Amino acid sequence: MSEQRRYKWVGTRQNRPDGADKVTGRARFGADFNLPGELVGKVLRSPHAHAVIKSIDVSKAAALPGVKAVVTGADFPEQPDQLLPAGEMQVNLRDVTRNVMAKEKALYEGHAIAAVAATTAAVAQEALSLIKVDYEVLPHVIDVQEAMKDGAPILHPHMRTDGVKPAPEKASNIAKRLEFNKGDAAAGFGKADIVIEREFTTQPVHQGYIEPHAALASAAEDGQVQLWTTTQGHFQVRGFCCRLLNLETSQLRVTPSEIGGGFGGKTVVYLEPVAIRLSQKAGKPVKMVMSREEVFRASGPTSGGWVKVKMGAKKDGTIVAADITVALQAGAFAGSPVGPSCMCSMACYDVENIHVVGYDVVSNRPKVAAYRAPGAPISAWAVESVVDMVAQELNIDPIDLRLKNAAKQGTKTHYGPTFGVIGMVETLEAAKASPHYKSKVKPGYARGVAAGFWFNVGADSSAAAHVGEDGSVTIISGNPDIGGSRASLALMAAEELGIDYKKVRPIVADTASIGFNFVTGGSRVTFATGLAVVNATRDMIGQLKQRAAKLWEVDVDAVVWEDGEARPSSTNVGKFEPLSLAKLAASASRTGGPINGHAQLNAQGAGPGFGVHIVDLKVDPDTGICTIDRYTAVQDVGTAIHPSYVEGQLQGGAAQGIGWALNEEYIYDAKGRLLNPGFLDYRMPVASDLPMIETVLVEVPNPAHPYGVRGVGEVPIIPPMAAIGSAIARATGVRMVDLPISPPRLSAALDAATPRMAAE
Amino acid sequence: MARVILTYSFAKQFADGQTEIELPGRTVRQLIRALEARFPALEGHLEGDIAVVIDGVVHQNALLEEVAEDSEVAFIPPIGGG
Amino acid sequence: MSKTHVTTTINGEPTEYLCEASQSMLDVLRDELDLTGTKEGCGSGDCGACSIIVDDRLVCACLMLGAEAEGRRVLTIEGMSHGDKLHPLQQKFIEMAALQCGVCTPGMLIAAKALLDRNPNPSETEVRFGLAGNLCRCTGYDKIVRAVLDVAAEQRETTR
Amino acid sequence: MMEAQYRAPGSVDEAVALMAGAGGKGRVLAGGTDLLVQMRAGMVAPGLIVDVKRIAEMTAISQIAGAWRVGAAVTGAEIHDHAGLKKAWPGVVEAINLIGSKQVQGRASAGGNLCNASPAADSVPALVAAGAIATVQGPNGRREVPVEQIPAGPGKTSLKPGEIVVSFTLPARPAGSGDAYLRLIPRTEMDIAVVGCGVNLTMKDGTCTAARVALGAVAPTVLLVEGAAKALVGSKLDDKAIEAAAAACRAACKPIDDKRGTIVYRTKIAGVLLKRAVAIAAERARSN
Repeated sequence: MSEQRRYKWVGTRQNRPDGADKVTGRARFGADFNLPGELVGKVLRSPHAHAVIKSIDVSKAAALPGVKAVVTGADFPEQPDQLLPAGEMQVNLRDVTRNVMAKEKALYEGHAIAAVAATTAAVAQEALSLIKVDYEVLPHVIDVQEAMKDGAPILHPHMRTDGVKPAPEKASNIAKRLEFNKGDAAAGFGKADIVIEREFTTQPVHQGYIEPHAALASAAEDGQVQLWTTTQGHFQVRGFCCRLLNLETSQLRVTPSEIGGGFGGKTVVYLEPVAIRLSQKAGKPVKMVMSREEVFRASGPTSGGWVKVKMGAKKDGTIVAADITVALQAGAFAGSPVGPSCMCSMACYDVENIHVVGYDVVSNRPKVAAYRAPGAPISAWAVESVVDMVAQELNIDPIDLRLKNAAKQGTKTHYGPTFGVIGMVETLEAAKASPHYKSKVKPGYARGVAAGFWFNVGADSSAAAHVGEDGSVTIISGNPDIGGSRASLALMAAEELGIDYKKVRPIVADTASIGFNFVTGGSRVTFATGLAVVNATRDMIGQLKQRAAKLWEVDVDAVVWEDGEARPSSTNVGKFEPLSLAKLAASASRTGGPINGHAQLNAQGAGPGFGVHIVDLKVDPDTGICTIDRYTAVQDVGTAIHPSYVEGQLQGGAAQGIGWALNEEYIYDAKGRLLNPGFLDYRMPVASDLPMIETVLVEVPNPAHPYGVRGVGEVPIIPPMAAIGSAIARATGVRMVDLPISPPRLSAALDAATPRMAAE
Repeated sequence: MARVILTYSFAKQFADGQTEIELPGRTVRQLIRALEARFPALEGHLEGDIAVVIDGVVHQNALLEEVAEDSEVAFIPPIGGG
Repeated sequence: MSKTHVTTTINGEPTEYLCEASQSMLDVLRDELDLTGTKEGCGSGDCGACSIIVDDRLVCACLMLGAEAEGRRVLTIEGMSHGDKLHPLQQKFIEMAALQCGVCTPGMLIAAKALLDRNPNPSETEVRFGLAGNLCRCTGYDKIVRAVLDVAAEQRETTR
Repeated sequence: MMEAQYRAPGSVDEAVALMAGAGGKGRVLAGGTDLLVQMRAGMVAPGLIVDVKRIAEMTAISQIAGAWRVGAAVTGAEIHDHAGLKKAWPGVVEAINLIGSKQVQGRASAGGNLCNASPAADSVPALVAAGAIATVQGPNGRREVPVEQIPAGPGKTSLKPGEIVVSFTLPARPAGSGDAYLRLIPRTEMDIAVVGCGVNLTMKDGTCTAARVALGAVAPTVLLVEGAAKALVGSKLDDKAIEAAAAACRAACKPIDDKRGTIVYRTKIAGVLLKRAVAIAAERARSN
């Protein structure tokens, strides 16, 4: 903590630059943009989980007065069946275009089939009802294990399981098989004193951002297109839309609105290409906003999964072997986060023998999208539960057991690389030393602990820094601010410049106003875009020093930048009054023109993060209701640039994990229709469900960043499920293996464990 | 010689099951070329949808990055994030 | 199509508008009056993003017809500050980082104001239940609850 | 597409006349917390919306000879703030106050909750346990109906075409009476009852002399469980009597498996809530 004071601004809790806009309703989110003469676009969605689209007759809808355009899958050009770069993403464009608008088949209930643009919402709605779709309903499959079975309804007749040698000839819903190995798991189990084996499941959960998807497109007759949309990455939106609609990137300018939450779910396109296509056909701007129901039915939740864990340990607590199988639902198209799920599963631990197999499985559900540490929470739910079972069985404190097996510098992971400097041990020790863990568990309550790991990412960022005529500074970058990144970027720029934070104004620029920026995702912005901002600011400082050198007629090496002004590097240089930013700005025109700085980079070296969560809860044995009394999230956060927003990431991630653990799930009927597409029955935590969420920020600076930044947003969603499951196991003696641990499910499990009560 | 590491299934599919291979190369691209020369089946599979970990540091897209004599270079599935 | 003519008071200003009988107050605010600070998160009263105060009662604008505002007093987020001075809750939300993405914030602030207007001395539990109708997916509510409790404490201090 | 009309009459007579004139296309708007959601979802498309919140009789709370009369359109928030009603019928007030969030409380009414005819409506088991009588007015004048006779099935009522629920009357009852309502929801707020249980007791010298028990969300309509009441009346609310009442509740359940709960769970919880609600009602009865 004392180290933090090295900085004047970094590590302080300043008001965010967009604060006033966001507390007064001024800030404009996706649905808040309008253009004169805009039309309302609406989507017709499949009522079937799986059906061949034999024909679509839009003639009546198109003839309805007020309808200006209708589009179907035929309006979107076919795309190659191969992975291609779109922006910086690798995607199968054949699948992306089909997810945006179905072609030959509807693959899930809610799949977009057609869309209309009309003068009013009511006309658009009526037009949808006039579109006649001739479906041939096919058998469907929802569950991941069912989808893997022989004889399951096949979603894609061309799909063969990748990663299997020899290549299979038969079509399968298993898109890919992955395998990781370290040592010899079978031999490892031979050395174990205890072996525990369990199967776990999770249900798909939605990111649950409060702001629905929204887009406003304006296509001009000359081919130029403007788009306003709520997204985690407007450059990604540009990339996808240009690919799907055969536009040049220079023809499409995308302006991001303020974004009302994303958590990974706003890194792909849904409405955007449709709004553009409708606008192109109608010759007018088209605005589209999803209803909450559409958000649930048609935008990506994360995978549900099935995980089998076998773990062996010696009496002293040494974990000697783990064998893990992970099967994740990808939704209707291949591409679940099964890779990271497999890799993260045992990443917290230094274990000699590890074998992990993963399956990427399609089924008749909406295509999954990223959600905070994609895939990791699912395998961690299983692995961390089993680690807790080992601790229980051996009567070892769960943090001590983890310390005994903790990954550290030099640990070779099961997926290949050897860890450099990491903070798992420090995080466990901080958890052990936390006021929460040191406190006694209240009578009637029980305590659970679990850990989590995420890689974090860097990737492409661009930034610019401009000095205004009065010496105030504008920082321009291209990442939508989803949780306070303007503040953290401005803090780093102010620190570099040595000027007041309030003199630095950070701006989120559109795709035409700054170079490429990868999505706001993977907790990369403060790290990677932060690095770009620091470099752009340093570039600008270099110029400021040059201007001072010119004015003083000295060599530029004789000028230093300190506390917001150019100073002679020593008395030998000569006696010069320091030149402030304001003074240098005032004379800029006479010393060489405007003073700007730029930087572009592919940031490498995002340091991995570890988290440990502690929960105290009680279970009402009569109802199966869990009440969380105390919760602490401990995490290795690198340097907390703005501690409040770092704490906020830990608290928000923990809350989402608590929802995942206790109540959130997609519920389907026998026909494959989603039964709970709303906030009433998709039960995200409300304020009265939660206690305060205490945080412990373990600051192990990341050497790859000038301020030691490490991504912090992913890790906190990983530990909550197993921490809660373990606390419940310790409270009741019943180990839950299926999420969510909803009251009916827990009650049934408790009753099954005590047959006498059930018989009553 | 850098130590190149492939995941188990990737190695089984394309590299005769070899997960650790000592190879000459001063950049990631040189290592990829050397790998492809030894395992022709690998061609085209190392420059697309893959992350590269050089001495414990994850690179989302790496091609020209320099690697040291004793570097460990692992090719792993790509990593996104929320 | 015959529209309903409504005369009402919004954020202290006498306001007139025409609306369709089935048009919600939320749609009137956003589409007819350009008061887009009030957000739509669900349209079914389950998220609280469209919270407004009508005649001193907290309601969801999506669950009220525009026509019902006749003769009422409506407060939206746009009317919460006074001139160039933010309401203490607005100021505290900024200072304590009680928002991340900010889309639930207008509704959350209106609900918090309604809570403190009726109960200047709420317990943490009362704040949590008072804001239970407002979903926030980013913050885990911790900093929001703390900000509201802080404002309440400060206001008690100043009125003492 | 037919665009709806909106009217806000000042009297019940006027409202009834408007409904009669709408030829079955009229819908009463009280709090609107169900109606607007249904309109948005396209489930209903009324030709006429009759807003009853400007009718004095439907928005007033009054006491007449020990009985309480509560207008059908009085909002939950107003009921919450009414100290007299809260003291007399804490269970009924709690039940009404459990309908939705603070925002919903600012609008929702017991009349709307009843007429929406959800088996899971929170206010209804409490009103049924209280022995509340609904005053209903229609084209053929006024009639008094016990609340339990109004729901006819999910989304259906026994109201005749054009009839409006005007108010509820909560009867006067002897000293030593108390009521309670409990529901089970997975979260702590913002949920629909998985099971609801209303209990209304009168105690004299430690013995239960009168009881009414009602259950919600365990059958197509809210149930008045007479077997449970019988088990309690005449007892000292000992464990045996309460267990017998809980067993009667479980036996009365005819629930379904759905996204909110299972048959097994709902049946079990009906017994659990009965026990807990009896304990609260008895405590209130003793201190009254």
